[in-house]
Amino acid sequence: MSTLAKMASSRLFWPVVMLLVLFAINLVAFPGFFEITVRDGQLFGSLIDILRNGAPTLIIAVGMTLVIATRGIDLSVGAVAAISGAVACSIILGSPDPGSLATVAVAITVALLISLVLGVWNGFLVAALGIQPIIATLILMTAGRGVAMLITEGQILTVNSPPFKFLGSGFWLGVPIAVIIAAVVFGLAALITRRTALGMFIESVGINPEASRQAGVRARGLLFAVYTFCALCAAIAGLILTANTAAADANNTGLFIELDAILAVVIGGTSLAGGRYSLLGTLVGALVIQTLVTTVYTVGIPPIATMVFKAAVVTVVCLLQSPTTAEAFSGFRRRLALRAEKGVAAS
Amino acid sequence: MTKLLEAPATDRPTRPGRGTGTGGGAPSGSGRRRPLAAALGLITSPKYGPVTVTALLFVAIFVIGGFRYRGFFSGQVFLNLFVDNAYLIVLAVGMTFVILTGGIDLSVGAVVALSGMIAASLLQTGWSPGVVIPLILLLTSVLGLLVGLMIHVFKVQPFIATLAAMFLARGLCYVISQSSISITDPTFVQLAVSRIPLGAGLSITPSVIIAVVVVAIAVWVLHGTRFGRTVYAIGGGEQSGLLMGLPVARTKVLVYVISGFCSGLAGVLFTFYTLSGYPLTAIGTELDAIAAVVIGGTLLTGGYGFVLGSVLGVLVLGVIQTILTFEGTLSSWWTKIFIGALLLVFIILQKVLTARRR
Amino acid sequence: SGGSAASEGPKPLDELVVGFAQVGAESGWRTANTKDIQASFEEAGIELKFSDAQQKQENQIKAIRSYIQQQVDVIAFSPVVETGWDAVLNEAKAAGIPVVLTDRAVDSQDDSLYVSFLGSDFVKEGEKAGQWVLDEYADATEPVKIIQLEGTTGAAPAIDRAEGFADVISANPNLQVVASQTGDFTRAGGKQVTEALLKSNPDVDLIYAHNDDMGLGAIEAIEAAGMEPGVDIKIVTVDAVHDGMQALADGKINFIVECSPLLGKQLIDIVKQINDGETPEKRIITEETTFTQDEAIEALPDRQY
Amino acid sequence: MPHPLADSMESTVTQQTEPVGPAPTPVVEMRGISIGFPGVKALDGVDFRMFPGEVHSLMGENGAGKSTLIKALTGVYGIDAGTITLAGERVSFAGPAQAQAAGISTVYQEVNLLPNLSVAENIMLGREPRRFGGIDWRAMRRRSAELLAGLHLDLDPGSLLGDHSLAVQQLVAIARAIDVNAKVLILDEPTSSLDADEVAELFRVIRTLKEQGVAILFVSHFLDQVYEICDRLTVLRNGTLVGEYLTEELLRIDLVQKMIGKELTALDDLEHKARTAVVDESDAATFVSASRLGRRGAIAPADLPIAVGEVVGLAGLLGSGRTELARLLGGIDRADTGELSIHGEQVRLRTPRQAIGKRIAFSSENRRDEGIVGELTVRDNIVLALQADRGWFRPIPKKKQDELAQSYIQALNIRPGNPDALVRNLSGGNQQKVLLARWLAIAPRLLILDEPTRGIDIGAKAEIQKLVYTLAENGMSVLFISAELEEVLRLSHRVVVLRDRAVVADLENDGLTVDALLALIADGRVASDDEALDERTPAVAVAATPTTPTTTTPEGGRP
Ligand SMILES: Nc1ncnc2c1ncn2[C@@H]1O[C@H](COP(=O)(O)OP(=O)(O)OP(=O)(O)O)[C@@H](O)[C@H]1O
Ligand SMILES: Nc1ncnc2c1ncn2[C@@H]1O[C@H](COP(=O)(O)OP(=O)(O)OP(=O)(O)O)[C@@H](O)[C@H]1O
Ligand SMILES: [Mg+2]
Ligand SMILES: [Mg+2]
Repeated sequence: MSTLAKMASSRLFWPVVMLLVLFAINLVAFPGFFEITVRDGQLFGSLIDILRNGAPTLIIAVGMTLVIATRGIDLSVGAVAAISGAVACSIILGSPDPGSLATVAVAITVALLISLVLGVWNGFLVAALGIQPIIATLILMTAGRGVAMLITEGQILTVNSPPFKFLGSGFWLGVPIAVIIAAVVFGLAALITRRTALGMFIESVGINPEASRQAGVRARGLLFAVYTFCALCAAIAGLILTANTAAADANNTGLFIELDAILAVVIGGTSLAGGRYSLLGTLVGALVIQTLVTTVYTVGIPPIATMVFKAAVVTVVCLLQSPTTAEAFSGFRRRLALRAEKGVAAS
Repeated sequence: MTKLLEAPATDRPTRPGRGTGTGGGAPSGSGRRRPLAAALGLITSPKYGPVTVTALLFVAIFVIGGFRYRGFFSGQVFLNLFVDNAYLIVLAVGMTFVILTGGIDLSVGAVVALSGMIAASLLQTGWSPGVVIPLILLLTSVLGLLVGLMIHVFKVQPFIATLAAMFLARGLCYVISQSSISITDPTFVQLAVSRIPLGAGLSITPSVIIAVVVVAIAVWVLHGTRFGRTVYAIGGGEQSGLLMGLPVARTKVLVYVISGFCSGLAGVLFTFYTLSGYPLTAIGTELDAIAAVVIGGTLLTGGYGFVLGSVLGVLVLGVIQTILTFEGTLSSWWTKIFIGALLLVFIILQKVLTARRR
Repeated sequence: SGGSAASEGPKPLDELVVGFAQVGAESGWRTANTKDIQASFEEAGIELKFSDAQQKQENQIKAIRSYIQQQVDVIAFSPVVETGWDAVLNEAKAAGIPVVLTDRAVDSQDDSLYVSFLGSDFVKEGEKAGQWVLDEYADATEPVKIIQLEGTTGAAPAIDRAEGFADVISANPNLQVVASQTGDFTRAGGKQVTEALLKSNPDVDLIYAHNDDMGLGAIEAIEAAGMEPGVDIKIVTVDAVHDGMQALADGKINFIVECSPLLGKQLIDIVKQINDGETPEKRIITEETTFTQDEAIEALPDRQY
Repeated sequence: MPHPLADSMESTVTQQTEPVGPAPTPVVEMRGISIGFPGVKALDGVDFRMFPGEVHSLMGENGAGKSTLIKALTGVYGIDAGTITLAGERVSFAGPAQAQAAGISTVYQEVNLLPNLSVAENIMLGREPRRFGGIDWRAMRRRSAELLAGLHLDLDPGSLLGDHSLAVQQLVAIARAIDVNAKVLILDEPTSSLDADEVAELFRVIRTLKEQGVAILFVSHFLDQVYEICDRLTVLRNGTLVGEYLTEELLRIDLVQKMIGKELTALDDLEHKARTAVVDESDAATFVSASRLGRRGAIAPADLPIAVGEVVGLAGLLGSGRTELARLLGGIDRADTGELSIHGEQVRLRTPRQAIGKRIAFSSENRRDEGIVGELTVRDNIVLALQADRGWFRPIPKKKQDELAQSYIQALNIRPGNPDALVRNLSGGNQQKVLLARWLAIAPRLLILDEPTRGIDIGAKAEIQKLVYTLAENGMSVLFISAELEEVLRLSHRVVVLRDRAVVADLENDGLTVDALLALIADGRVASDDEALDERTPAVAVAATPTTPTTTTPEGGRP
């Protein structure tokens, strides 16, 4: 009972419950939902799809979690994803040997380096100039997509490069590469922030910037690092998204992904007011969002009702997660217990 | 909990009195200052600085545009900023209330679309505009109320609560109709096409008048009523406001009702503008409204800012758009890059000019 | 200059100014459309004022107003949405500036507001696709399971292509659309939707995608599921962009209905006609065709986009 | 639930005649109040009552539950058990607004006002004068100017509250509270950042209100103030009631004993070791030396050498620039004139981090905004500065962190002693101790303490004073700022006096008296405010005629 109560009081309880409910709905609509088969040495099944398709959102959400923990927000991730995809594809297309590993390595490296520049740019606006994060990153959100389209000239750049495609739809030891990359990014972020003092500094700056400054925390450098990391995450996600269809679509790659990422972070229990963050929560949040998308497809929710369905799920999760609801629940439980006690006394 | 998207430390004047020369040692003795010093003081003051600078920059852009493009520097081009952006002004007014409390409302764009859809579909089935418009305002206010309750009672973060409302409103648009519906109701058409002459060949539309009235009311409410001051109080410190015995709960919910109402009204003005309802309309308009408010000098953390600043913010966005059309040769991507660049130049100038000696 | 061109007789071409308000650059198709128009005007030596509305009707209205103010000779635009143009078009009419619609129509009752509408008929495109399916499965005895990948919910092409298709295939009750889901006109969308739908409907026979890109995404998903696109599952799409044609030539797509973005030449013709004081035809349907695999192999070498 | 102490209390109190005020029934009566937070029982069956026309004090150590009891009364916290009656009527407030409407006016412990609004609004908001349905701004300014004048505060009501120092903000909060026609006025540590003059003003106001029959609850850790103004005391310890007493019948020593539950000796030790030890002030021993260090609009250029092992006190009225000067030394603000040298070597402190690198620690007076990081744990708050100094990639091992936290929790008696508790949930005084621990943890060579004993109970205060004493003995330099002059004198080898944001005197503390200091501080005001000062200084007796300071070194007037 007490462990159950403890679980129920965790911020992650309801999101996890929601995830399970969504799984159950899928299972009803499609009994083979949980089936995972091995086909040509590769894992295959709906759950694997959810993990693979959710990987880009998760990767961005990891970066976003750290940004949000510092009281910031990064709206430019979608544009950065589009730019990195566009850069990589145009390099691969422009090279004489698109299929070679070296070409792809160069393309990926350049794309990631450019994202670092973009991240530093965001960090500069936020940390050095002190512009409010939402506006600072709105600039790159708008202009960045323009830059991506400039690179592709508004066309979809289709590349025929097996090593690049491997990034999006390949498998290693049966596991999709995208999932492995996401796991690595997630693990590294967790390791770096929790095994060093970085996590504490990020939280401290997010909670009370002035007190942190006076305690000697270098908030400025920290903000630079965090925005740069977030842009790097966005670029990695952009590469995966692009490689998934082997085509750079500057218009649509990562469109609205910032909303999904922020939603994942918040469902995971991190407050947009900054401070304490939970990467594990973000993982759950990202899974909830991707499962939601898949559910819409498997259950066959008509496109016109999709948005309403999404609204309902988000609302329900938020309401269940609310401290008010928790209080109401515990009050109810107490009253039940009281009644039970009285019953015992009466008998 | 409710403070969203807080600016970094440098944005928040924690100890503004220190080392600025304003607010100096002898507040009582600060008599007449020289006009230049006064102007400088206005620019660097934490309260009026951003708005003043925004106004100056707006004028500067307008003048530069006038030199660069033929026919730009005219009264009608200026008035068209209001004609074309009346709905955005109303949206920005509602958004200002919300942001002043430290919240945010992402649903406004979708609600604009929704009220357009409701208007178009009801008018199509023969309802009278006299019923339809109040009904829309009522419905969007109720939506705002629900969002407000979700935020206040259930402590859901505004970003998320309004995101859910955005999904809902957009979803309802599709449910009403997937395709666009045109409006042929004579009253609406009349309101859409009629022009109010101001003399000298200048004219405005009824929407502009409505927007101006909304702005005037908002200014009065924010600066002249207890409700308005409580809005600022919540942005300054919700906990403190609560301990001071201010009606925090009611006010916090009400700002979302106001934002809902303004979105509904903006939606109606938008239908005057486009004479149709279309489920995909006004996507991303919430970002325009937020940008306008922030450019107008309101802090996203709440507590500091003015409605008139937000109006200026809308005008700035409008003038950027006007420059784009006058430029007339930009390809799609350069258009985006150009918007971003102008925004950047603007914000950096604003920042540099309001920067206070540290 | 001014809108009085018609009354003053033809102007030399290099004095003509045409304002074009484009929807945006939301797809490769649209970009090809923009490029073609810009190139055609350059070739014809007519000045083109171009504005990009970023998919927003209000921006387009602003652009048209600004063209009226700048007193261009002709205004051309691809409406973001069909409705709501009466006010601004009336202003253009009052200023005496002729308006040409490209690509998409407006639903105004008053058809004197524009001179001509040049563009495809989306419903007809859907019908063409449906007709091919109808013919292909003319003698099917068992139900044929179809998945439809819709365009962006609410977009006119998506609605019309679905409508035309549904109309035609209703002739054969064996043709069943078992799932219809939006893929937002993107490859990634097409891939993800197909991936999920293939899990719950593994025995699907045909996929009808509202554009090539979603079809290309579907191909990826089908291949990943270990099936052969074009054989195990047939694919019909609309647009005929280069990548789509390539896939058709490779046999991964079975049939494409063309929707040509190359409106530049025809638009120039209309502008010239107006300048010469002639009245162009009210409705000009773009010259479009359909492609099978063989036709695609033949056409591919000189495809421009 | 009757409290175990209830009976004994009856005997100590009820038979005594009500000391002041004619009304026989209590205006506030709380019975059996219990409040629990996760992990702590903040109040356990506490009884409390107040009579009209009395000044009542709530006494207890840090974390005893004083603030919680107040918040229970005004509806900020819901109570788990117990009843509250107001003027004979059962009440249960859902929030401070209701309590205020019912006639309870409160100044909470941390200044809870709105920095983004004007002073006038902060005073009047919620009951502003109206005109034509809107706020009557003019009347509002006029009224608040009157109220401020009532506290002898010369302040533009239109100025932003955030532009003023904490002390001024505290006065504004008081002005707000006394404006209401309240039956009950609650002041939770209102004098923590006020100097003697301001306290005198406040007491004058309190006396007036008391005469009007208002019941006043006054919480303070300053025993002198309590004994001066209060009629009765209620003592809490660890969330339980110890008893209710008449002030005049309870000896201070007994009160302290009741509060802490044991006898206090630390303080006496110190008192006897008068500050006579002479510090080596040769150049070699000077740790840090500021020369002509200043900042425009904040503090006039000032000289300030501090020797190794020396405690330098800063004295001055509020707004005299003590904090400003200290901030320059701590690297919080950048100096725009003058130089700073450490061991003779010239340095520039651009950020707090650089100062920390030089082992200079600055503990801010504004603990809520500039000190604690509320959502972090006690442990994280303690190691924060040390960790920041080491850099992020050299994390302090978990075990080391625990040891560190545990040792300071013990040394400073931080309660609750759980290193995983969120600092936000600690009582004000305990938060201050955590802050102190943070700075001690970096083993500073110069420790700048701006109001370190604010809000700290008498026992802890003595501990901190002893700590400062010992640290200095062991070679640490300390810059000590406190509104309490006795404390400054008790600890400092030297006292630097500021006025109008300039250093006006630098005195050797050999036999320096509070009177002499006060005279020096008040110099210039004495002439006009002579009588006022005379009866206004409660904590210390002031000579009617100012003694001229011996070593005045005027550094120019206002910057
Ligand atoms: N919101 C809260 N959550 C958890 N614990 C709390 C909370 N508020 C107070 N406490 C705990 O309740 C106890 C009493 O705190 P309170 O603030 O009433 O002390 P106090 O007597 O006012 O002390 P001080 O003199 O330091 O102000 C403390 O142990 C504190 O940690
Ligand atoms: N009586 C007053 N009237 C107006 N402003 C005041 C007054 N007292 C202080 N201030 C404000 O306080 C600020 C300087 O206070 P500062 O904190 O430096 O002084 P201090 O000597 O440290 O005093 P304390 O810490 O006790 O407030 C200035 O910004 C000034 O505007
Ligand atoms: Mg307290
Ligand atoms: Mg001070």
